[in-house]
Amino acid sequence: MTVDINLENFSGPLDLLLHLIKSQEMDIYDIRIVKITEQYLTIIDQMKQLDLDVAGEFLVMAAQLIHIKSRMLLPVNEELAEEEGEDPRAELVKRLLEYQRYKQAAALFEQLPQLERDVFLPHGVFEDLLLESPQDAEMSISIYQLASAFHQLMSHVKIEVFHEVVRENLAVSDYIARICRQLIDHSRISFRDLFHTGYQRSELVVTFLALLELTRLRMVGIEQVTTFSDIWLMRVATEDQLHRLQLTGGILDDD
Amino acid sequence: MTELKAVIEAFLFVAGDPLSLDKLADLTETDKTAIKDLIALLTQEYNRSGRGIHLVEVAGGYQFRSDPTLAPWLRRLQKERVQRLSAAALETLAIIAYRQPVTRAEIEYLRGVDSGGVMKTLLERNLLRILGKKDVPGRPLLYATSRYFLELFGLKDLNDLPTLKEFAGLDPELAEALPLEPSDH
Amino acid sequence: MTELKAVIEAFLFVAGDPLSLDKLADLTETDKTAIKDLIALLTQEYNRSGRGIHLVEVAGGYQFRSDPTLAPWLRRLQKERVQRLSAAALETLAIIAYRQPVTRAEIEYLRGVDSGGVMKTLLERNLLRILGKKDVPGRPLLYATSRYFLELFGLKDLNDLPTLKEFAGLDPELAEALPLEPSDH
Repeated sequence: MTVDINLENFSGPLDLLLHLIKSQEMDIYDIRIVKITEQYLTIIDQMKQLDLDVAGEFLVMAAQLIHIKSRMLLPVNEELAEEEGEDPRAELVKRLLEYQRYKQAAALFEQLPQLERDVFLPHGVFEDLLLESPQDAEMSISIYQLASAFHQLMSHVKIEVFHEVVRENLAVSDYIARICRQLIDHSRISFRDLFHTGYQRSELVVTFLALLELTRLRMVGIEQVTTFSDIWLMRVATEDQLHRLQLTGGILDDD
Repeated sequence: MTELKAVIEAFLFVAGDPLSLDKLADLTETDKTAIKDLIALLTQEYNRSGRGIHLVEVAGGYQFRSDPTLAPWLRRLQKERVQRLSAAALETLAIIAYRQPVTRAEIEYLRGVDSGGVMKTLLERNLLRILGKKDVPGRPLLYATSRYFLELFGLKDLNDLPTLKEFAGLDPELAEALPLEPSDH
Repeated sequence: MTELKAVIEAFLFVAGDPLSLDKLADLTETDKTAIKDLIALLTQEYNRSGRGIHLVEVAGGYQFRSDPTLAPWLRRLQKERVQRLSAAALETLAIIAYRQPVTRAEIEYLRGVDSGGVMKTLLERNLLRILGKKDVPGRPLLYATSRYFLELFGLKDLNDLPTLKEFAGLDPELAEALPLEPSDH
């Protein structure tokens, strides 16, 4: 049998099995297990020969197929049959049928008109929808968002806990100058980029104060598209103003 | 009465999110039957051919949406490319939609593959919600589809999911496994 | 031609912001005179009495807006807009949920910022309760989440709160970053 099958095209072993069954025009209720097992193993072998990673799930299924095959090949022993119940293929058939059903459902979903792909809402509205909005609850946050917020925070704190603390005298003006320099180069900077990961807490605070000052002076605008998305700083000042601020560290002569 | 129709039209336009009959009744201090009639009238007016905006029933409410046949034009206004749901994501979503509430283990048994990554993506895209924990050893989390899932696919409610009739007749046991009662949202 | 009118209607609806003639000509690959005529037609249709949405020329472009005379009605909706928790509030609530009972100092240590204002908001919104005082010098107040917090998130009790480990299970990368023991400071 020639196989030109790429496992990556299959979402899992059940998907691959379904494909084999269909391409052999077999009846799903009466799978010729010997033939299917053989084909399945050939594919796995070829993948291995090509040095391609075969996901563990595909190997688990291979073992299950071999097990079913061996049970099918055993002479029918009535006692055993009673003990082990029905057809050795039964569970697999059930799983395949069920899987097939969801695969079909997925195909139907794909055809439904999807927001932002086929159907559009006024801009802005759509982004809001990304937050869970149960109609009668006054708040729209999912438990997942809550847990992720905690997780994110914890992963930041961890880094900081092991940070060596050196006391420094930090001047807001130095950080104003620093932000100005960045704004001269870029008209838009992400809020996140402003805070270097190596910064200590005091540096974070001073950077933030510098940013507040620049906002107060209306040298930068701050923009956030949706509630939790990245915050952006937009250059509002002219380059000339920024150069002056950079020199004076936040003191703007009257103009 | 004309006035009230205009008010409903404006509410739907301004709200953006789907508004339910209850909500509209509340906002307009009118009884629901009257509103239903006016919504039917508006729907008729909007869903005529030659209109670019349609009035649709979705996620338990009513909402203005663009006509799907105009999508090729409207995509021009799109700033970023939409991330399409992968085959794996759609498959997982289908299982959760038809079997909710389900645990991760049940999903993985049905799909035959590890589904942690896909489920994380679906959670991040707010297509799932967590319904608590299942009362079995280990107390695994129970997953269901969110209201936004209905909105994304333009479904009225969970009863509006495509019916899988081809397979429903085959195996009574499997058909039973399909809980299709409307869920609480 | 009807098609083009629908396309323009949909573009104006989806854009939200005013679209200029030039922009519309560009998007529809049509000359401006034709568009102008269609806009005139649409304006006529929308600005009839009994409509809640008007098509107006504004800021060098065209835009759908609600009929100004309906403002008293529409303000009702604005007032009821879903309140959203700010990122800061969410973060603080998350700390309290997972670490309860905690003192304000502990929260501020974790967040690295003063959290008095946020905590006040959370208390006002009934998401927190005060559990008493901690038996340490200064006897600071101990905070925990309220009953309403559970209701809001659909949790039976605090054991229902998903552990970070359960989410980490969805994503192996997360597992490494976990979890931090309560820090003494």
